[in-house]
Amino acid sequence: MTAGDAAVIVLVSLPHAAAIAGFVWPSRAVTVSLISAATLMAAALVAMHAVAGYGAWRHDVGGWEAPLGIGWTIDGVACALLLLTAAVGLAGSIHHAAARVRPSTAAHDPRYFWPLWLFLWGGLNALFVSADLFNIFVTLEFVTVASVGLIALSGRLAQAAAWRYLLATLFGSSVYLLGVALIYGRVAALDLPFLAQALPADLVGMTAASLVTIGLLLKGAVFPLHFWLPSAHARALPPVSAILSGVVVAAAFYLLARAWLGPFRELLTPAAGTALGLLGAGAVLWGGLLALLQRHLKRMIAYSTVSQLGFCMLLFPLAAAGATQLAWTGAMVVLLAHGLSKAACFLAAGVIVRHHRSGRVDALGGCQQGIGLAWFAFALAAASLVGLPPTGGFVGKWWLAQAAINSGAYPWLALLVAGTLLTAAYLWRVLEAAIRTGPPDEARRPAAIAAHREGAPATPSDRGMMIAALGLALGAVAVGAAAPPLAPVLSSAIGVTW
Amino acid sequence: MLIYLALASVLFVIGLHGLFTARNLLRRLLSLNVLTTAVFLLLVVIARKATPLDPVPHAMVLTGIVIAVSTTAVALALVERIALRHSPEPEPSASTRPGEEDA
Amino acid sequence: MGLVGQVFDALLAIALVWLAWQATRAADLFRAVVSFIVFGLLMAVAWVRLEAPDIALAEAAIGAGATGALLLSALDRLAPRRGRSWARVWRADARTWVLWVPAVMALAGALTAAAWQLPAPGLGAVATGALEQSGVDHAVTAVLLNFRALDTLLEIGVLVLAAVAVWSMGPAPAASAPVMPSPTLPMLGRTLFPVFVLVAAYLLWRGSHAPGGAFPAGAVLGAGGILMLLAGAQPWIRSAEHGPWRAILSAGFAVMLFAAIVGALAGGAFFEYPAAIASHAILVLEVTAGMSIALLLFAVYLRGEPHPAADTDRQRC
Amino acid sequence: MNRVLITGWFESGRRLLDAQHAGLGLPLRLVAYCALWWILSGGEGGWLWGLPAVAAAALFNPFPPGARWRLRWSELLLFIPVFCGLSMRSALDVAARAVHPRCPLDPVLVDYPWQLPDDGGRVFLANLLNLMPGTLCVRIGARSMTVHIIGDTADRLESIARLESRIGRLQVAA
Amino acid sequence: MSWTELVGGLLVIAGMPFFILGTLGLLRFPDVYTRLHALSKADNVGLGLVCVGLGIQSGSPAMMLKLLLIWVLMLVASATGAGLIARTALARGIRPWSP
Amino acid sequence: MNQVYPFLAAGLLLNIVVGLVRILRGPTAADRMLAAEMFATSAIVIVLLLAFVTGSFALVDVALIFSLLAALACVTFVSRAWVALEQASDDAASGPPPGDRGDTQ
Repeated sequence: MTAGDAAVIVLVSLPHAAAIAGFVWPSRAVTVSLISAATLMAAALVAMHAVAGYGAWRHDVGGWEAPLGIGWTIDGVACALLLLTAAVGLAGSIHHAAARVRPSTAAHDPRYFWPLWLFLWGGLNALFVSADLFNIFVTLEFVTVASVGLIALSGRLAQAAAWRYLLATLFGSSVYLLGVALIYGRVAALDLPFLAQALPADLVGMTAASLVTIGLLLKGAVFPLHFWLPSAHARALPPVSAILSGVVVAAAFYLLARAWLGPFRELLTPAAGTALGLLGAGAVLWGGLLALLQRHLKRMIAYSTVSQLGFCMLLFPLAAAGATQLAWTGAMVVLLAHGLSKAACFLAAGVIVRHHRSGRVDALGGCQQGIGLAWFAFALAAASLVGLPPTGGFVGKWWLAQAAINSGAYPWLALLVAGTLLTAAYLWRVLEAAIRTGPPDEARRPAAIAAHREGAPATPSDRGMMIAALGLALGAVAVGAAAPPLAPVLSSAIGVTW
Repeated sequence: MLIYLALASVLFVIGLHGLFTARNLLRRLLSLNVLTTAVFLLLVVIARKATPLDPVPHAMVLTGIVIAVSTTAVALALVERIALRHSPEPEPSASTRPGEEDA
Repeated sequence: MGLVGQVFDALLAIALVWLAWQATRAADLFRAVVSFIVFGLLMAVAWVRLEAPDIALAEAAIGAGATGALLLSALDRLAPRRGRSWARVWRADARTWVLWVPAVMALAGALTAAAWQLPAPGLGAVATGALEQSGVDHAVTAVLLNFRALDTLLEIGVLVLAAVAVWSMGPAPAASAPVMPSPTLPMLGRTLFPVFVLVAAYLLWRGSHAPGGAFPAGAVLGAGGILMLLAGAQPWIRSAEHGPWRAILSAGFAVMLFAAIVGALAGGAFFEYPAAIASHAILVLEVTAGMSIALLLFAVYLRGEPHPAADTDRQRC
Repeated sequence: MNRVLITGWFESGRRLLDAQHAGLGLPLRLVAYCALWWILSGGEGGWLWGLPAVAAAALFNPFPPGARWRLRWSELLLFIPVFCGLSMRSALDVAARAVHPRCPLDPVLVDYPWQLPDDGGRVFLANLLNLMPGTLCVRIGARSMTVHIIGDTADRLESIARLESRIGRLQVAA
Repeated sequence: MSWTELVGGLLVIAGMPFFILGTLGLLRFPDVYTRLHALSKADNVGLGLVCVGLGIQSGSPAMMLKLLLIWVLMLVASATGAGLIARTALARGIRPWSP
Repeated sequence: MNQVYPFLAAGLLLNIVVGLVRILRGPTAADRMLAAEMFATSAIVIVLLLAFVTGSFALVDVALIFSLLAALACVTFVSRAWVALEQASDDAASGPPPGDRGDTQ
C-alpha cells in the first residue's frame, strides 16, 4: 500500500469512524472532530502530493476489477475536490467549535451536529473518489440524508426547507438511478473509465445521458431546477451552509463533468453543449438577478451560488466547441475558488449576522467594531467571486474566457462579462451597506435590536469564527496563485476524454 | 418481460405525476416511493433478460430498498415535525403548506 | 407457464398500477397508505415472478412490514382533514388529464421502447466465475458482501445516518405503549418473538448458499422489533442510558469499516479479504450487517430520540 | 456494562431458574424451538446457527410469561381435529351466507360471562372464537366478554360454553 | 401421476372456493364486524387446505411442517388481528349493523 | 397437477383485484385494513403455488415472512393510526354499499 492509497483510505474511513465516535460519546465529539479534521486535511494534502508526484491511479476496492467490483479513481480533480472538502470542513469545524452554542439557547440539539457533519464529510470524500455509477448513487443518498439532518438541525423554520431539499434531491437520485439502470442494461458495466470506452451513442445512451443529467442538475440546483436551494442554504447553520453551498453542490457538477466528458463524450455535440450552456446562462443571469433583489444577506449568498455554478456549466459548450482542456481547467478552478470563497462568505456572514442580530442587508451598517476581520474575509471572498485578479475566481474565469476566444464562441464570452458585472453589483450592495455609518431606516429595526447596534466587542469565540472564514478566503486567493503551476495536475482525470 | 417494462414505465410516470401534483406531503412521499420502485423494477427486468441471470442488479436493488426505507423514515420524521408546527391543535394536518417566511 | 403466465402478469400489472394510482391520488390519506402497503405486498409477488427471490424476501419484510408500520404510525400525527369527495377530485383532475395524458403516454412509451431495446448482457457469467474466490456459494450474497461490499458499507451507513438524523429532530413523539391496550397483544408478542428470532437466524444461515442473508434477516428482525414494541414490550432502549445502545446501533457499521481497513492493512485493497479467511469474514459481516439493519430499522421507527436524555448528557459538545 | 443490560441478563437468569412459572417449562420450550429450527431449516442441519438462535429465543423474550398453567398434552392432541372440524364448519357457514342471494345475517352482540379462571385461557378463548363458526369476540372485560354472533344465537352460545370447558380441561394449574 | 400428487392437488383446488367466497363476503356483507367474520374464517380454511395439499404433494415431512407453520402463523395473525380490529371498532363506537 | 396451479394463481390474483373494491369503498378505515389482511393470505397462497410450479422452494420462505408479518400492519393500525382517523368514516358519503349503515344508526 502506497502513501497515496493510505491517504485515500484515511480520507474515506476516518470521517465515518469519527462520526460514530461522536455519536457514541457526545461529550468527546468536539475533540474527536477537530483532531480528525486536521488529520483529514493532512491526508488530502498527502493524496494531492502523491498525484502531483506520481500521477493519477486506480484503486480497485476489494481487489475486484472493473466490471464486477467498484473502483476508485484518484486523480488531480478528485484530489482538488478532496482538498476543497478538507478546507471547508476544517474551517467549518473550527467555526462551529468556536461558536460555543449553549444547549439552552440553541435552536438545535447540539449533540447531533458533529456526527452528521462528519458523516457528510465522509460521504463527500467517498463520492469524489468513486468511479462507479451505482456507488455514486449510494454516496449521493448518503450525502443527502446527512445534509437534510444538518439543515433540519437549525430549528423549525429550516425543517420546511429541509423537506423541500430532501424531496428534490431524492427525486434527482431516482431519475439518476433510472439512467444508470439503462446504462447497465446496455453495456453491463458501471465503471466510469470502463464506460468511457464502451458506451455507444445510441437511443439508449441518449436517454440514459439525459436522465443522469436531469438527476444531477436537480442535485446541483442548476437553473431552472434550483428552486429548493435558497431557503435550504439560507436557513442552515453557517458551517452547514458553507459546506452545502461550497462543496455539496459542486459535487453534483463534478459528477456531471466527469460523466459528460467521460462516458457521454460522444453525445456532447455542439447542440447538447449549447443546451447545457444555456442552462448555465440562465443560472448566471437569473440567479444573479435574484441575488441582487434579496434583502437578506444569507439568501443573497445562496442565490449567488445558483449564479456562480452557471459559470461552471460553460464547460460543456466550450468543450463541445473544441477547447476541452482549457475549459475543463477553467471550470474546475472556478469550482474550487467558488467553493472556498462561498464557504468563507457564509462563515463570515454567520459572524456578521450574529453581531448585528439581523440578517437584513440594509441593517448591516453602523458600528463594525470587533468584526472587521469578518468583513475583510467577506471582501476577499467577494473579490474572488467577482473575479478580481489575482484571485482564484479571476484565473478560472480568465481560462474560460480564453477557451471561449480560442473556440470562437463569443456569446459565451459576453455571458462571462455580464455575469461578472452582475456579481459585482450584488456583492457591492452588501459591502456598501457595511461601509455606511448607520442603517438608513432606524424605524425598521425592532427596538431591542437597535439597542444592540453598537455591537459587542469581539470575544475569543468570534475571533475563532472569523479566522476560519479568513482562512478560507485566503485560500480562494491562493488558488489564483497555485492554479497556473497546478493546471496539468488539475487536468489529470482518469476516464475523461479530451 | 415486455409487460413488466411497461409496468415500470407506467409506475414511473404515476410517481412523477403524483410528485408534481400532490399537495399533501405524505402523498408526495408515497409518489416518490412508487417512482423508486419503478426504477428497481427496471433493474430487475434487466437482470432477468440477461443470460445467465445477473446477480448484480439484484444486489443493487437490495441496497436501494434499504436506502429507500432510510430516506422514507427521515422524510416521515420531517413531515411529522412540519405538520406539528403548522397546527398545534389536536388534529394536525399534513396538507398545510410550509410557509415562506424567512429566518 | 405460457399464456396463463401472461394473464397472470397482466393482472398483476393492472393491480399494481391501480394501487400505485390510489397511493398517489386517493382522496383519503388512509386509503392511500393502505394501497401502498398492498402495493408492496404485490410487488413481492412481482419479484417472485421475475426470479428475484432475494428481493422478494426483502420486500416482503421491508415493503409490507417495516415501511407499512412506519407509514401507519406517521398517520397518527398526520390525521387527514375531511377527505375531498371523489367528485371534486375528479373535477380538479380533469384539467390535469388533458395536460398529462399525452405527456404521460409519450414518456411511458419512450421509456418502454428504450428499455426494450436493451441487449442486457449482464455480469452473470463474470460473477459466477468469481464466485469460487468469494467465500460464499450464493451469487447475490457474494456481490453484496464481497464484490460490492463498499455499497453495503455505505448503505448501512445511510441507515445509521438516518437514525442519527431522525433522533436529532427531537424526542420521540408518542409513548411507545399502544394507545388501546388489549390483553391479546402481549400474548401475540410472546408467541411470535421466538419465531422472529429463529426465522431471522434461519435467513442468515441460508444467505451463504441460497436466497436469504443479512438483508431479509435484518428486515424481519427489525419488523419483529417494531411488533414487539407495539405489543407492549418493555422498550429496550431506555432513558438517559442509551449510551451503550448507541454503540450497539453503530456496531455493524463500525465492524464493516474495520474489516475494510484490516483488508487494506493486510496488504490488499480496501475491503480485500485474504482468500483464506474470506468465508469467515463474510460470515461475521453478514451477522453484523443483519443485526444492525434490524436495530436501525427499529431505531428509525421510534421517530425521534427514545427519551430525552439526562442533563449530563446534554451538555454542549 | 450498563445497568439495563445487566438487569436484562439477570432477568433472563431469574426466568431460567423460575421456569415453572412459564407457560411451557423451559426445557419444553427449548425442545419446541429446536423443533421449529428443524422445520425451518428443512431438516438440513445448520445447528451452529440454530442453537444460539434457540437460546436467544428462549432467554430474551421481552414479555413476561402470561399463563401460569401447563398444557395437558393428550387433550391438546385431541383438540386439534376438533379445531379443524369446527374451522371447516365455520368457513362453510360464512361461505353459505355470502353466496346466499339475501345474505342471511342476524347479528347480535351478546355478553358472555367468563367461567375460565385466568387471563391466559381467556385470551386464548377470545382469539379462538374468531375462528369458530359465527362468533367474533369484540370486547374482553374483567367479568365477561362481548361476542358478535351472526346467527343462530342459542346454538352459538352453547358451543362457546363447550369450547370454554374444553380449554379448561387443556390446562392444569401449576 | 402419483396418489400424493393427486390428493395434494385436489386439496389445493378444494381450497380455492373459500378464497372466492371470502372475497364475496368481504364485498357483500354490510358492516365491518360481519366482514371480519368472512375474512377470519373462510380465508384461513382455504389457506389450510392449500398448505396441507402442497405439503402432501411435496412428500417431505420438513416441507409439510413448514407449510403448516405458515398456516398456524397466519391463524394466529388473523385471529388476533380480527379481534383487535373488532375491539377497537366497538370501542370507537361503531355499532353493528342489524337488519 | 402442477399444470393447474398457474390457473389457480391467476384466479387468486383476480380475486385480489376484485377485492380491491373494498379498499376503494371503505367506508371505515377498518374495512380497508381488513381488506389488506385478506390480500396477505391470498398473496401467500399465490407465492406458494408459484414455488411449487417453478420448483424454487426458496419462495416458501417468502410466504413464511408474509405470514410472520401479517399481524404487524394490523397491530400498528389498531394501536397507532386509527386513533387519529376519527373522521376517516366521513368519506362514507363517497359511496357506501347499499344497506350499509355501518356506523350511523
